[in-house]
Amino acid sequence: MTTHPVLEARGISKHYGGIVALDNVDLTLNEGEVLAVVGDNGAGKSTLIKALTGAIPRTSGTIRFDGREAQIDSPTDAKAAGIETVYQDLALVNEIPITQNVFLGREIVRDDWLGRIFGVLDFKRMDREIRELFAKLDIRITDIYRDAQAFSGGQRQAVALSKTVMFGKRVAILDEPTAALGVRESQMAMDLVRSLKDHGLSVIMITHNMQHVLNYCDRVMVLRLGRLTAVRRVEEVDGDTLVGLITGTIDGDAQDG
Amino acid sequence: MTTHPVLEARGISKHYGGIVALDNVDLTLNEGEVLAVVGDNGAGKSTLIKALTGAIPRTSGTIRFDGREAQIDSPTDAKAAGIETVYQDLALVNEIPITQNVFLGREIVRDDWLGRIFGVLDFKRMDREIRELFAKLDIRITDIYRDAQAFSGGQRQAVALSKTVMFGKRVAILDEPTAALGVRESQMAMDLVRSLKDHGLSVIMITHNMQHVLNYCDRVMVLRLGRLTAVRRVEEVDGDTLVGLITGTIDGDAQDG
Amino acid sequence: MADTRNSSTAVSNPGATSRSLDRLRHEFMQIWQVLAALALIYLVFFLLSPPFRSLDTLLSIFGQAAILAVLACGTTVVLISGGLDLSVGSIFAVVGVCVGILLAEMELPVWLAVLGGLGIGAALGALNGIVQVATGVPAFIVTLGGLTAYKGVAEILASGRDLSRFPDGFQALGSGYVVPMGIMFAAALLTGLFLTRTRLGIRAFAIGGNEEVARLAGVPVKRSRVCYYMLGGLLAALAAIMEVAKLNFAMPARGQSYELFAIAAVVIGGTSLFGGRGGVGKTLIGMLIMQTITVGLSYMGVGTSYQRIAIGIIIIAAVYWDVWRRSTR
Amino acid sequence: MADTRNSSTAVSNPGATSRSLDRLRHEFMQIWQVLAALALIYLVFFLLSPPFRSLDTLLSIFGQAAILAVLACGTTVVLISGGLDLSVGSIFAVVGVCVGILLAEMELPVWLAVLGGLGIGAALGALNGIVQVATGVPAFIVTLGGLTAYKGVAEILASGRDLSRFPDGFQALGSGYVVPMGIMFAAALLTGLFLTRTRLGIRAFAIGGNEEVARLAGVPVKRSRVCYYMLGGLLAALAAIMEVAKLNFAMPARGQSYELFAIAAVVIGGTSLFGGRGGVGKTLIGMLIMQTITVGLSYMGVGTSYQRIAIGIIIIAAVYWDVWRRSTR
Amino acid sequence: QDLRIAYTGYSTDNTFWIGVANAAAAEAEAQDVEFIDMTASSPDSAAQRDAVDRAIDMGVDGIIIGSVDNRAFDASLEAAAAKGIPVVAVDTGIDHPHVSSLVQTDNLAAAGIAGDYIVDQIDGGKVLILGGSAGHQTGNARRDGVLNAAEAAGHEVIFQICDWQDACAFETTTNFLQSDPEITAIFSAWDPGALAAVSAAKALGRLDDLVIVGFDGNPANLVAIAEGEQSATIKQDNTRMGTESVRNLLAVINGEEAPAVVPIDGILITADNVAEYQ
Ligand SMILES: Nc1ncnc2c1ncn2[C@@H]1O[C@H](COP(=O)(O)OP(=O)(O)OP(=O)(O)O)[C@@H](O)[C@H]1O
Ligand SMILES: Nc1ncnc2c1ncn2[C@@H]1O[C@H](COP(=O)(O)OP(=O)(O)OP(=O)(O)O)[C@@H](O)[C@H]1O
Ligand SMILES: [Mg+2]
Ligand SMILES: [Mg+2]
Repeated sequence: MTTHPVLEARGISKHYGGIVALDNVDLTLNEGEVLAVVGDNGAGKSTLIKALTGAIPRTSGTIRFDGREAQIDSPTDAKAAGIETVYQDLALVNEIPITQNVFLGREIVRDDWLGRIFGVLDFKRMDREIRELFAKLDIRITDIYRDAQAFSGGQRQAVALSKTVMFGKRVAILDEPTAALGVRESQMAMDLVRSLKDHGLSVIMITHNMQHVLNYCDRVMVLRLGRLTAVRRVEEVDGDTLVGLITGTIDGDAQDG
Repeated sequence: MTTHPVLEARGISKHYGGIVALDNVDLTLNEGEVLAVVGDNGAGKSTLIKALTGAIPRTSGTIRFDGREAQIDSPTDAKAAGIETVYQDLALVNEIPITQNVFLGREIVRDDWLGRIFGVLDFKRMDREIRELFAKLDIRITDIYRDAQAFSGGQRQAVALSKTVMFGKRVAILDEPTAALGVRESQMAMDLVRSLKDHGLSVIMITHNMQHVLNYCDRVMVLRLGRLTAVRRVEEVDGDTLVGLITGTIDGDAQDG
Repeated sequence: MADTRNSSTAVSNPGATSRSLDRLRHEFMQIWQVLAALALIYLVFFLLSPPFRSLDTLLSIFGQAAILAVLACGTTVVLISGGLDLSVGSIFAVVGVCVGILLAEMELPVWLAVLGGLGIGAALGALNGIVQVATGVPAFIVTLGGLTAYKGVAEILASGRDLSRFPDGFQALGSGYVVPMGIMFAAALLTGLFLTRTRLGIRAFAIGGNEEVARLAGVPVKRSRVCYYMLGGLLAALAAIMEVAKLNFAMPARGQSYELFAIAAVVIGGTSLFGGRGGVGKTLIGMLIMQTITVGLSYMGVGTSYQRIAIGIIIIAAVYWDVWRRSTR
Repeated sequence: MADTRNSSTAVSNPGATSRSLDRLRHEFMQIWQVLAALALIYLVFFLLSPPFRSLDTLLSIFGQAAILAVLACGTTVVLISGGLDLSVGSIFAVVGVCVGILLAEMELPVWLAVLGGLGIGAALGALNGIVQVATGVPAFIVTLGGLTAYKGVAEILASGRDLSRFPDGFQALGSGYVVPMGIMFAAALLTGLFLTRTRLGIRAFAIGGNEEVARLAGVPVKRSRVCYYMLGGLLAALAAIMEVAKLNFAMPARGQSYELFAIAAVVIGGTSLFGGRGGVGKTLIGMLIMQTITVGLSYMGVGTSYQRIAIGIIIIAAVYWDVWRRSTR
Repeated sequence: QDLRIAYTGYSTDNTFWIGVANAAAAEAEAQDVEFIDMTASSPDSAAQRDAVDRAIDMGVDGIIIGSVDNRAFDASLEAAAAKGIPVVAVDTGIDHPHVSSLVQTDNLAAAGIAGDYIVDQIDGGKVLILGGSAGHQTGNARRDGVLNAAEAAGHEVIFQICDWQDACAFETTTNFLQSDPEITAIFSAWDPGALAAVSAAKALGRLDDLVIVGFDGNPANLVAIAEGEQSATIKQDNTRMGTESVRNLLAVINGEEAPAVVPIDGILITADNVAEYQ
């Protein structure tokens, strides 16, 4: 594992009217690492990754990708840069089939005039790619034409995570991938997260589960009331320290810049 | 702690069309205990408590309360019996103030003809009772006229739990009271759960958090694919055993009847 | 006058008196901006058009707004509870014809005819609600069906009848400015008190906000919903009675598109289309805004076609203003 | 013909051919029940009314349904994408008058006038969409404003003009059964292919299902939404052109309440009012059901008022059937 | 003298009434008085009643009412009388002492002419009447004129409400022509409806054996009559209606004598005399 940074964010702030949801936060994601983001409810974790990926406009802050200044102002920009995100509660559209969910926003059109002029889709190719992907990731969903809502929470999360493998060339960002999942589904999901690394991705993961931080992540950053309060290598902390940092009973003066 | 049962459910089943969400489940809640219900996503936990409290019609099954046959066919019946429930994701109405949320469905009308004939409300009394309740439970919310959505997840859960103290004469049922809560908020919520016992309530709590089961509960029942697979005293199990029971790698042949 | 939302500046001193005051102040804070818009619009016409400056004009704005305002009070309740009634225009037509029959053909005393009309309106409104809660069909569809079917009923009832020339005592209900204005304010005040001070009323906000939470909390959602639709029908009937009294004849083609005007007034006032929020005070002001613009433009000699364009733009602009205001604070 | 929902009996053998077949079979499964209802209704009138039994009658049902069916295809797309356009009736009126002016007053060649009309309809539809995405005002309000404002525009444009007597080539677009039926099937087929086979089309389901998820997935939600409204306006314009051609004169009072009939047909067919689900094939059948009932009843000498009552009940019953079907499987 | 008069006609979406309003406006301009047209865009008696009240509030010098329904104005006319604002009626009389003059077109009588013409043209069969909105005064009078004549002559009459909607006229005509071969004549209470009936009959190839009569005398219908598609229409001289009503009102304002009633009879226009009116 190198320490070459893939994604560097500096001075990210987000104000909602008078509310400061995020206050001058720095973030560094190194090549091939899994970075955990933890913090209380409302600490600004989701806001941070939304601001990073252009899902919401930043009030201030700059982003560097692969060492160069990057203009990431919309989800499309982020995807173009190779950053794939699974947002909290906003991963799949219930009403449409798994196939269309996976390719949503990046449907493959036919390689002829029909595709070029009218955007006629190449269903064959999309279906094939999905089957290959699911086979590679050992996701056991055969009925890929069923609507997303027909699947269990674990299966849905697996599908969402598979998108990061399919499209995330460089970075996968996951907002609470195991929230509301049962013990076994959580296990499955975290195994997938681990395998993202094997597929060459750097990962940012938000979680409330300290066990997952300690078992699956390389570094952890702690947000509190919209500010970055600490960044630690996972080897340096234990669960109690993390909880202390999160709740503020322990002062953590590390900055990630 | 006595072992006198407050609530006994026998042979509860719930079918959705062809889907068997709940298959012949027995449940016994003893006076003054905290009973955990655990299981994978879709195991039927929420369905079980909804069937218990009349929120959904049961396909079959009987319920005894305080040793007598009880007719609990609607949330109102359950409340009348002294059973107060906090449903998963369905605890508060975002659009209305905390005051109205707490008394929703049980508003206090004025003690005069206006109240009796037109249902004119006694705001004074409701406000006073809420302030007393929050003081008693050490919930620090002063602006009780603000809409529920203005509050954090932890505060909202605290308000929802406070309803069980205010109205739950006998039994409190909680569906994942700490899901999506941060570490500190979870702590606060679980402390409230513990204090329910001090207020003389018996508690049924659904959770995915094995730590909470082991630290806060007296007994635990495990559901799997809609069936009851095991009931254990918490002293008899550890986390790994529970996970084994939940995922089915360990067979648990206990019936709770 | 009636709004249960409280602003975010919270009280720190508990106690009942301060609560009531606080509540009033917040309600006023909610309303004052819409009120300011109304005042501004009035002022513009006041400056532009000399004949607009008379007291009679001001009174006539109120008088002409009265009928639709009464109807819109009912719409407000239904929308707050998360419902929608597209059929109130047709209920309006049925009630108008029925009251005409009761008065002109059956020659019932005025009070009995009025009661009869109100009862029919309430019954038709309740029917909308009952069909919805019993079948689970969405409000849009049930009341679209009602819109069509009730219109047919009104036509059948009226066919071959000349329903006109009603007793003076009845005509008084719709004549001049005083009585219609009085009825309008009374209806708004009572509806406002209902929504803010009674059990059934405040539950409308909860049901509109999240029906399932309300049900699980023990609120008899279905029964309550039927009541709100019934109230909507009752107020539509009252409006119909006022119009029949004003015109002194009844015919089934009345009330067309009134549901849309009522909804427009409600949303211009700032009540949410999606339930859980709003109040009748705002609706009253919304209706007065629409009426002031209509009257003002016609005083300035602007034709009705151009008025339509203006009203269309105002509807969108008013809601945009509301959306924008919420997004920036 | 156009429905992306797949039934829950999933395929086990992957591969493209089986997928297409499977897809077709599922689409048919979705449609057959509505089709059966249509057949049943047709049969009832066939048995009850001797003159109903002719081929001409059958053709004229199609011919009469054609105009509203074309309009309803656009409504289907807009509803699937989670939108709502109450103003299509008024767009219909504006386009009718404009085409009348282009033909009768400016004496443009037919193809140019038709293109002009389609362009105006598409522009007005797009305007509805643009105002929505730019302001964030809900569709109900924006298109209620459009309903009012565009009506005013149609009246102003038509005022003082005699718009009639169009060239034969133009009249052919609305005359007889063959051409209107042809246009109807072509419009439905193309819309169906758009919805099921193109990128922009299938995205309508995603946007209607969950707009925020679609946005975060990189779908240009605003731009797409404008396209759906534009298509809705375009098809409304096509319908208006067909009606002007059929009647051979243009008037601004056309198209009133057509939006409601179109919505009724869409939901009778089984498309969701709340977005994310549906298809134009169903809409076509829904419109044919309404038309068969109207024609059948008038063949049996049932008056317009009673027809209204019947249609109102059918609308509710059709959706109830759909609700009931879903709840029991 | 700086006079302002208000005018409220039937509606602005009706060719016939646009003609009345234009003629009245022209006459007012000729006489150098300000003319305020307060007509609502569609026939709406409540809107018209409001418009009259508004004119009274504005303190105009006189009001012309071409009523959607003449029963709506009692209270307004009391107010006008109290303020001394003269009111004249056009088209339909208003039964109130304050209405000092009427330029009258009797819809019932005029439709009677149409009815007699139809009876004269057909020898047997049924008459289909396409009506306006249910309970509408003008529409009902026109219906009754034809209905009375046809029934007196022993014809069966079918009446269908069409809400003044042209598309409805087309569809209704189609359906009845197909389901009932005995229909020999169609009367539409408004001229565009007659045009729609013509289009429908043409589409079915039944135009030649049908008598189609409209009402109003719109230019497009006159063309249709000249070409032998539509059989007849009833024209009421809308230009004269507008001009005379303004003249009468100004006379009353100036304290001069105005005729109590100026009758304007319906004129039957057929292929024979259509050229005179085009
Ligand atoms: N659209 C918005 N308007 C106003 N405030 C907002 C908005 N979205 C988020 N906030 C505020 O920003 C703060 C941070 O919210 P955020 O969702 O990022 O928290 P989080 O750390 O993800 O919490 P959780 O663990 O509950 O997901 C909160 O105080 C929240 O109320
Ligand atoms: N309304 C419904 N219609 C059909 N099936 C349903 C319905 N509600 C629940 N189910 C099914 O019943 C089963 C049990 O669901 P339930 O919500 O009780 O699970 P749970 O144990 O609470 O899961 P979680 O931990 O995710 O909350 C699931 O398979 C679910 O798909
Ligand atoms: Mg979050
Ligand atoms: Mg659950």
